[in-house]
Amino acid sequence: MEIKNTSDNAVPIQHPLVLVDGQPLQELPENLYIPPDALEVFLETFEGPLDLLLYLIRHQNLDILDIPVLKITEQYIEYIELMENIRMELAAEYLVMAAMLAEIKSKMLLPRQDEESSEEEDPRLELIRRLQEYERFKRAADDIDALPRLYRDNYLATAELLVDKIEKPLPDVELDAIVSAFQEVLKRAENFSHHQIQREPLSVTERMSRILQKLTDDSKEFLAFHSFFTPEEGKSGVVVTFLAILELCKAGLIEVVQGEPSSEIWVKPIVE
Amino acid sequence: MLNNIDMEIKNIVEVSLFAANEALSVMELQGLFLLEDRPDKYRVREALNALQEEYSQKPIELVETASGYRFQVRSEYSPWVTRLWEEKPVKYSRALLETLAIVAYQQPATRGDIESIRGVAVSTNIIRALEEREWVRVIGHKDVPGRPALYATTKVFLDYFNLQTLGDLPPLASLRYQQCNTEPPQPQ
Amino acid sequence: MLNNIDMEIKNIVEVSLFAANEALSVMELQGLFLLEDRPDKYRVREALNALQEEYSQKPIELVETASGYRFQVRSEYSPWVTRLWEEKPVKYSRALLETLAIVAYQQPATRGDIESIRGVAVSTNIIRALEEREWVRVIGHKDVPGRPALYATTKVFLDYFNLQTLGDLPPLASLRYQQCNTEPPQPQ
Repeated sequence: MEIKNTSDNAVPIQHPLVLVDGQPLQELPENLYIPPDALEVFLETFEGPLDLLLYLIRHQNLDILDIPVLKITEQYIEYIELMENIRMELAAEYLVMAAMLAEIKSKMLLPRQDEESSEEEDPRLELIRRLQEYERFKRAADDIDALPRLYRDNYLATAELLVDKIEKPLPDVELDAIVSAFQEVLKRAENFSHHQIQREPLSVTERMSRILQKLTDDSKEFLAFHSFFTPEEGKSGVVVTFLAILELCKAGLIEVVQGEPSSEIWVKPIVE
Repeated sequence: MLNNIDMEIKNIVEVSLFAANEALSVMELQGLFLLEDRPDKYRVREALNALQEEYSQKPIELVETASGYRFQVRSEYSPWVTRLWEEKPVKYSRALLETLAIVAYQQPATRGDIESIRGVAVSTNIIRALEEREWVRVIGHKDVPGRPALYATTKVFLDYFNLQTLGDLPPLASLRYQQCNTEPPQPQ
Repeated sequence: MLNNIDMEIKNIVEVSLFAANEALSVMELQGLFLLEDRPDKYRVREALNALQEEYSQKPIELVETASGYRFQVRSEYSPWVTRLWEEKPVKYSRALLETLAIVAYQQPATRGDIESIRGVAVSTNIIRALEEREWVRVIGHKDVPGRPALYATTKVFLDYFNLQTLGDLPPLASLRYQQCNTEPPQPQ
């Protein structure tokens, strides 16, 4: 089985160049440490705001434990603004992080009252903890990727077994399992806004008579199977037509024939 | 005795025969090597002979078939190995059941339909397994570019689940879908 | 030296491992024999040890993974074998690997756990891809509002990455944030 690149929160970026209002952006923010050409693949390159922050910190050999928040915040916000300028759709997480950085920055600039300062945590602590935690797993992901893996570093050594067809018992399936599998799938499909599953009150019986009508009206002996389907009706219409054809077959009113596999299927009325 | 280079050729031939899922011809075996150190046929055959000799006392053997060489279990050991498959309870994967369910309820469905509902690519193995079981088959091709196959369930499927028609499939009563109303809601 | 019966056990174990296409556990290997002459675990292990010894000089090896024993090509020969396979080894996205790493090291983990470490929403496709590979599965639900699914890695995951137990995972780097100075920061 193959797994395609599934990072679906990466928004495809269509800008071949960095453009602002149709004009190429001439000046990039000065403190930008990411090469300009990387901007195009910004969202694909980084796994999120933590990843971007880690990059900014590492790229300047800064100590994660003593982040110059002001500097990093400014850089980060410059980035976000740049992305917005070129109308890149930013994941909400990036904006949340920008807000968090701004908050840390303001806290640090605020004059502290002495009695409070002893209890108050360094506002950077939580961010540092998250960055370190993320970095651990980022490394762990690299480690896992480097593990010897089947079909990349290791291959099974197998030998052929020559016997008359082994009778492998076929798995049993309960009808309930199919129903719940479909419900599960539909529940998930609701998350995909582009995919709508509609159930329309279409009657199979009504469709059966329509099909018979069409077959008798038409003087031809055979009608192509696909000619009964109206794509405009959508999936449910197609399903109803299909069910109707199946019902008619079962009732012995029509015959469905096919010359050879994958060839055109024909529907023919059975005249008594 | 084989020298070091020939020994390495023999090892590469050996692992390749064990890793390939089919017989390999001498030419295919030669093709494993980069052009600059590709051994000639004669040396590959020499390696194969050495391996045949080496495995002559073992329960697996290196045999030559029409399409090439492969390792196989000596037939006297087949009865034991066969037991591996006899008792293993098999189960279908969730991916397979979901694919079957989509075909059953949304037929005829293309692979693309299945993928767009499930949100992941449909593996060819799953479609093949369903076709082998004769639960699903291609009933035509969608009239769009690429003419993708349209899958539907079969009579074998209905029989297996004791259904007379697809209409007997349990209704999906517990789930209610919001119809995409394009009209403003009417006051009741 | 093994006696004749033990030799026969070793041969049956050997051919079965070569024919199985997956790792076999000691128990599964015992199951190959009829009840009346089923060897005990120790004799099966003895056969496995003898085989490991026998193949120690060969380009394939008998390895133990989470779900049992299997023969595989020694990794130094992988480059040759790779040429046999038309499909390039799959490269997994960083998002998938990071999600897998969090589940592997923090299991059982909820989606929320994964999201809070990665700082971004976890795509459903990634979880599904991991489930479909059978590397990760739901082992229960956390007893908090919403009862989120708890994910854990599987034996298939361990087998695929040549691990016997989770303890064989490379150690996770330790956190150093405790050392962070607690003095009030200086305004910059």
